[in-house]
Amino acid sequence: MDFKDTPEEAQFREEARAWLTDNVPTEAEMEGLDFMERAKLWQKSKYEAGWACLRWPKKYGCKEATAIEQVIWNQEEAKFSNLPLGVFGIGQGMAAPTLMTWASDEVTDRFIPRLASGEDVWCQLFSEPAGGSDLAALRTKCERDGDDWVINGQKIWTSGAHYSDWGILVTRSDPSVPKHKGLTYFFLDMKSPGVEIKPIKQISGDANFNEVYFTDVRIPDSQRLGEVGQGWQVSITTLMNERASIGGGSSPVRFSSLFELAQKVNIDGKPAIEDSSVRAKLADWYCQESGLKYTGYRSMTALSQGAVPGPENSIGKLVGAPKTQDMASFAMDLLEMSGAVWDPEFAPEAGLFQQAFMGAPGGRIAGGTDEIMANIIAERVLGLPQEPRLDKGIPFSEVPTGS
Amino acid sequence: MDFKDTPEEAQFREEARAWLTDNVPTEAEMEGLDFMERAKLWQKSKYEAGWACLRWPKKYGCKEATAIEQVIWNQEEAKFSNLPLGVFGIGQGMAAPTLMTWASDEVTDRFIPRLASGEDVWCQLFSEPAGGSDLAALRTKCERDGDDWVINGQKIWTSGAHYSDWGILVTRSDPSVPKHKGLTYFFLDMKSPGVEIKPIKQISGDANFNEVYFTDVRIPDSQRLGEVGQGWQVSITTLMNERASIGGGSSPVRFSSLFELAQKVNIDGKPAIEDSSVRAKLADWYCQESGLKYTGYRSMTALSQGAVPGPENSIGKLVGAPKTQDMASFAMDLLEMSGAVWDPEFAPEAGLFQQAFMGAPGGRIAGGTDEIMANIIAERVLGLPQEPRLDKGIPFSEVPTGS
Amino acid sequence: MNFEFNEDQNLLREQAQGFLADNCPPAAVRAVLDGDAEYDADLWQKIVEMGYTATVIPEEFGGLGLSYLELSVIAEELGRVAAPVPFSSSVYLATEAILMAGSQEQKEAWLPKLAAGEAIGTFALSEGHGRATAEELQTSVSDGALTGTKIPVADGGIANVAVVVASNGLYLVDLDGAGAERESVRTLDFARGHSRIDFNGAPAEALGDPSDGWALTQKLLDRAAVLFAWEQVGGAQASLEMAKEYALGRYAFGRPIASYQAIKHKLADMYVKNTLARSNCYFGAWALDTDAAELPIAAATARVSSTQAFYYASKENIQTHGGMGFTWEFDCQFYYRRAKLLSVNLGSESMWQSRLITAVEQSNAA
Amino acid sequence: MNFEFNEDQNLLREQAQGFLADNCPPAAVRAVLDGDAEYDADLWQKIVEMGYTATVIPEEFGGLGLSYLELSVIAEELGRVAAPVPFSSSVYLATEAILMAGSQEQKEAWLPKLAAGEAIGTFALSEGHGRATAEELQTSVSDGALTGTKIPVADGGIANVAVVVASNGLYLVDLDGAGAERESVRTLDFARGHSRIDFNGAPAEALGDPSDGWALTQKLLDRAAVLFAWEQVGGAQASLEMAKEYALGRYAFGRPIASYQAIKHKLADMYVKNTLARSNCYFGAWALDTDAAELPIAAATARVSSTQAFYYASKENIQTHGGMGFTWEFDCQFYYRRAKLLSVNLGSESMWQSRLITAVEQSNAA
Repeated sequence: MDFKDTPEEAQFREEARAWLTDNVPTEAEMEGLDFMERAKLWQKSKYEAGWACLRWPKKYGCKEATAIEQVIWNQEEAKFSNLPLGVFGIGQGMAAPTLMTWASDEVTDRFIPRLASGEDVWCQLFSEPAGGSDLAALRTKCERDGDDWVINGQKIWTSGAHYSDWGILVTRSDPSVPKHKGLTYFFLDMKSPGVEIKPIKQISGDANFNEVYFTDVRIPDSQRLGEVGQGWQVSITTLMNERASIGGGSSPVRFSSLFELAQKVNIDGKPAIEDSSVRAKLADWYCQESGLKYTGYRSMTALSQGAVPGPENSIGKLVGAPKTQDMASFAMDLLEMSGAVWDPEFAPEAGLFQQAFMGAPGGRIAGGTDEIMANIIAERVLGLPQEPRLDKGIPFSEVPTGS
Repeated sequence: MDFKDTPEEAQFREEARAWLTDNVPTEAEMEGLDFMERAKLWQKSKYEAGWACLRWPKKYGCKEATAIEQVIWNQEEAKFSNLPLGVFGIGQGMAAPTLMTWASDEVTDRFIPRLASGEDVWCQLFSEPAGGSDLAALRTKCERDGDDWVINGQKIWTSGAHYSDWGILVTRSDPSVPKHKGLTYFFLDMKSPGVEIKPIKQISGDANFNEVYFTDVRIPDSQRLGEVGQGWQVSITTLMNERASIGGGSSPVRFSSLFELAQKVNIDGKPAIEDSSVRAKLADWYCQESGLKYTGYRSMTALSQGAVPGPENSIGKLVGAPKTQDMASFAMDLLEMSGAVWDPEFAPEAGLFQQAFMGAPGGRIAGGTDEIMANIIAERVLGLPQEPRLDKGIPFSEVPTGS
Repeated sequence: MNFEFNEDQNLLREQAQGFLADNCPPAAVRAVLDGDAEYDADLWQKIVEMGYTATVIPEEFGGLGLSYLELSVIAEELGRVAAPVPFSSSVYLATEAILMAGSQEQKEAWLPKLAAGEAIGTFALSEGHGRATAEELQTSVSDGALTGTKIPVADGGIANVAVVVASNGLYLVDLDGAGAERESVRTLDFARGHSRIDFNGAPAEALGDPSDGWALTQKLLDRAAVLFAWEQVGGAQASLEMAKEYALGRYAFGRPIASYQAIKHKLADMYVKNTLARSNCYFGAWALDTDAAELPIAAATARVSSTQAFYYASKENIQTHGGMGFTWEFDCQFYYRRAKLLSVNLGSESMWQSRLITAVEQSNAA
Repeated sequence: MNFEFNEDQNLLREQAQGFLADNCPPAAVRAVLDGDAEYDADLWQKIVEMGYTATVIPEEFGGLGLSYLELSVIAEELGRVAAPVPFSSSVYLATEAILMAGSQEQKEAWLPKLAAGEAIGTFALSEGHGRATAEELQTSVSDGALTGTKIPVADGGIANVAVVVASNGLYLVDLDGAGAERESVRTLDFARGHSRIDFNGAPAEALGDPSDGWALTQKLLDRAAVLFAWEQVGGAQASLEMAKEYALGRYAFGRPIASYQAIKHKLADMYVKNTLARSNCYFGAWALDTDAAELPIAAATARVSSTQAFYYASKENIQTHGGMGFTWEFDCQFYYRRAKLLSVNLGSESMWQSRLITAVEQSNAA
């Protein structure tokens, strides 16, 4: 048991690190570029050198690398803090595998290289206001009209809709059959007439998501993926490729930030870190963070040995999200009467704790609520049975909706 | 807002207190008597003076008192610590109201006065091994044979079965109809041939409950309560009369016991009570205890104003039972390496904490699990819907049982 | 046993609910949250007209001379609607301090104004991060002039008078007078203004004996804690009701999410915490009203359990709402922000846990 | 990244599982629980024959010279079956102390015996209630003779040699020699014997420099904590598996109770706590095996999370079993008793929380 790479992994890491050292642009080189321009510049540079989308087939100009090589690349790339990452995540992580599985060669030959090189940005149009955890309860309608389909409805929680070129979209083609059987899947040009995008303001003040409205939007039938009515199976391909998060993900508030805060503020005239109730709380959070970290190491070891990341990785979000909320809340308690003050010049770490507190409710919901994460562990890791399903086998239009 | 009795209540309390002071037997008067003899002696004494079963009708020799008068009596009686109470609880609290509602005058005239005077002890034969929280899933069979019914099956968790004269019993008369419709209710002589009683040893070492086996036990049809197939409705009468617990009930481990312990043992050379993590834990338990206490006061006020105690009183058990477990566990932690030692001459308070720790798992289950208590609050207090019921409307014999 | 509000008090509650439904709908809270105002001045004026600011002030000082039970009812109802007004600062703290420690002259000078809404009061203790102690306070008065900086001061931007805890006593300072400079600071509850106040020789009158300053402050905190706790319980209850309403109407997999045990037990937990907190608040109200020896215990108990209940209910209300819960558009945020604000405004949960055990120790020793 | 047990270690685990399934079925635990014996002597003899007691002892002292990873595997498997044997006392504590601080002579005298099961070892620190400090210890050695009382001493009734923490050093005492009187004390885990030992001038040999006694004790606690944690994780895992098995087979209202979210989420919580604890134990095993500077942090982290995981899993396993769970007849009790015993046997959760933060502080300062 050790923390070392295998010889092959070490060599790969060395190559990656060398290329990154030589090629990561300096701040000067990116001066004047906005976030999207920087992201595209960097993606293109990687693509041209063969370092983009490492695991994709060689025919698209990629390396066909292993899963652990991808992890190693990510680790090394993450060491350069000025790189604008994330913009291509949905396109490369979800849309591309779906296209590779379900689209014609013509489509993949056209789109996959553009996805790899960062020429196109994609978004995912699945969630709906009435859906939530029950994703397949979506209502956005598609109706056939000649060679086109006409789309009407509303999607929600669409990250990056406003800067995306293309989108993947699931719609309901037949409400008279059971929920999962009446769906049809498309990709569409986000600049199509009738697509309207509105940002959603969150309580944290951020607006990371959008609502997307469809009014008589036309999509050519050639942009359908899978058969009519087969949309759920296509969606499964997309969802299975939702990037398995290894380890705990990154939380804005960590043990170390609280530990430092507790050294700085006083309780009854002594540093809070000397107070044993503070120590007990910090110890528990340390144990959780450390447990997630080494769970991640174990997952990486499995990956290194060729395993596929499974539902057990839900643990990171299930533990991490409420922990962030409670830690942020506790940090504000340590500040006592000044805890609620969010002015960055007054609040410690420029308001990190207040910001994290306001962002945490979203963290416990977006990407699967705490409750859904617990269900996933119960059902898919422990093998416990599903809840009784009252919507099974009945026409979607007859499933109770409360409205 | 105050804690005072109304003038009527105060007068009643005064009368009760005066009678108790004059009539509670001294230890000397009870010397040589066993627990049951003491209980019967005291019950008879109360009955003869009209202080037994206060709320029952005058025709049975009782006072027809109000609910709040009953509470006042209980408070005053509880001040005499040497009184052997509890033996008659099931008979007077559950069997008697059921008889009064469902039995003939002949039966009530015969049994109710004996219940009030403590001549007869009753037990309740409802729970079964396969039942648990799903009480109506009981399987003990009754079959008609001439003027009798023949009972075969097994009951469990029967308190006091071994010293009871009579029992109330629910059985299944027809497994071919839905669960709640095929039950029939009886009372029976616990000395009937074919009744076998085995104590159940608990992990605490106590044996407060029994298994009761029925092998061809004969019950005359005259001891049936309600119609054949009406057993569930009769059971509801019994269950509605399960004594509504006002307030938190009594826990073997209270704030005060932990507070005293924390004054006595050291952490790093100083009394544990000076340690702020100990203080934080104790404060939370204090708040829970105090919250339960004053919730009880509010319930008593409602009672005093004529309200009927409702499902909101489940809060006492839901909060109290896990609290006892965690407090007992924490007390052992305060003792550190000696925490597990249960020898009464060495362990503080003669092993109270260890005993409470081993009794607590039963406290979280008997009389309704934590989960059932939470369901009761969710459904009956907050009005949230039941879970989907897969056993509704189908023959009992076809309900999946896993075996 | 008569441990309940009486008929008049219940009538007052009904009246307050009607009044606030009309005058403090969610849109009113949102207007302050979204805008630049430090409070809802119209609502405040109406609250004054209803006499709520005058509740416990004796008639001789222009008040209604009602009891703390009436004030508890109002506090709970204001908490239920997350009212964007300086009621806690002005009534639970400033008014209380003057009632508790003011001279006849001070009472005559300020109580009628506070009752009639001609003045808004506030309380200034914190001087920065961490748990304040008497020894660490930098603010001090010399020759009747106050010097030092207080931050944050709740409603400090709109208050006319402040009760200031200085290192050498408890003082009354006219904020409209000379020597008090205020600068607005933003908290996470945008519906309640807070300020930094720099005192540069502001004229200050001692409240009570200056050598009792810290002891008086502790007593004031106990008294205010009960009323804060009622406001917190009101917010916790509103959060539970919102969550319940939403869970009953929101369907997933063909049935209301309120029928899933994960949600049912979450709401049952809220109910349990809220009920225990409320019952502790009853005891707090009784102790406050009767000035009982149990007040320190009762106040801390009410405060700790209400703080915990409101935090839990406000965050799990958002969670029950799923995606909509963390949008700006929904009102769940009112309570989540307010829960945290109220919990630190009068000292943290762990400060009050510690006070509770201290109070138990003192009560045992007495 | 190679953060996993290797093939040989996995083979060892399989072998241990097979061996314990045959030789430590629930009936074996129950026999000790119900009877008067302090341990299962037959099982112990077989464990010795399997070489488990010899695992990390170097070959020169009659051991197998394997690593702490192998010992971790064995610890987890013993925990999984709640084995009624003095393995933790003899191997994690006594053997470890001699390996860590013993002279060549002491090693030669005791390690071969401990490896071959000719001697059982134990560790004696506690002298009564509360958290022991160096200053409070009454037991002391003078002129090579130990005087004082230790209570409780795990497996003290059957041990042949004790590592004793005295106020003036860490000592090795032959319990079969003169001056050590033992009296059995009952703990809540009837499957593990404990004793009070009165030392009246018992001959005692210093382990290491007596002036380092307390520091050596702390290091020993760190080393043992990792192995205790593995045993705890094994028990926690067994509790989860029992609960899952029962919930799948037990029906209520026409469906398995495992299909109710109240049960599903309870088991998911167990899984989460167990997984975090296990991952921390991996790090602990690595730190122990490499004698890394991180050991104090790794040990405390493993210990705190395993203690919490085992308490939770063992109590909620009973809860999942409903009425049957708290009967003597069912085996849930093995883990509930053992969880508490192991958690206090090496110092409480809160002691280890405190050690963890101290270790972080020391690591930051270094």
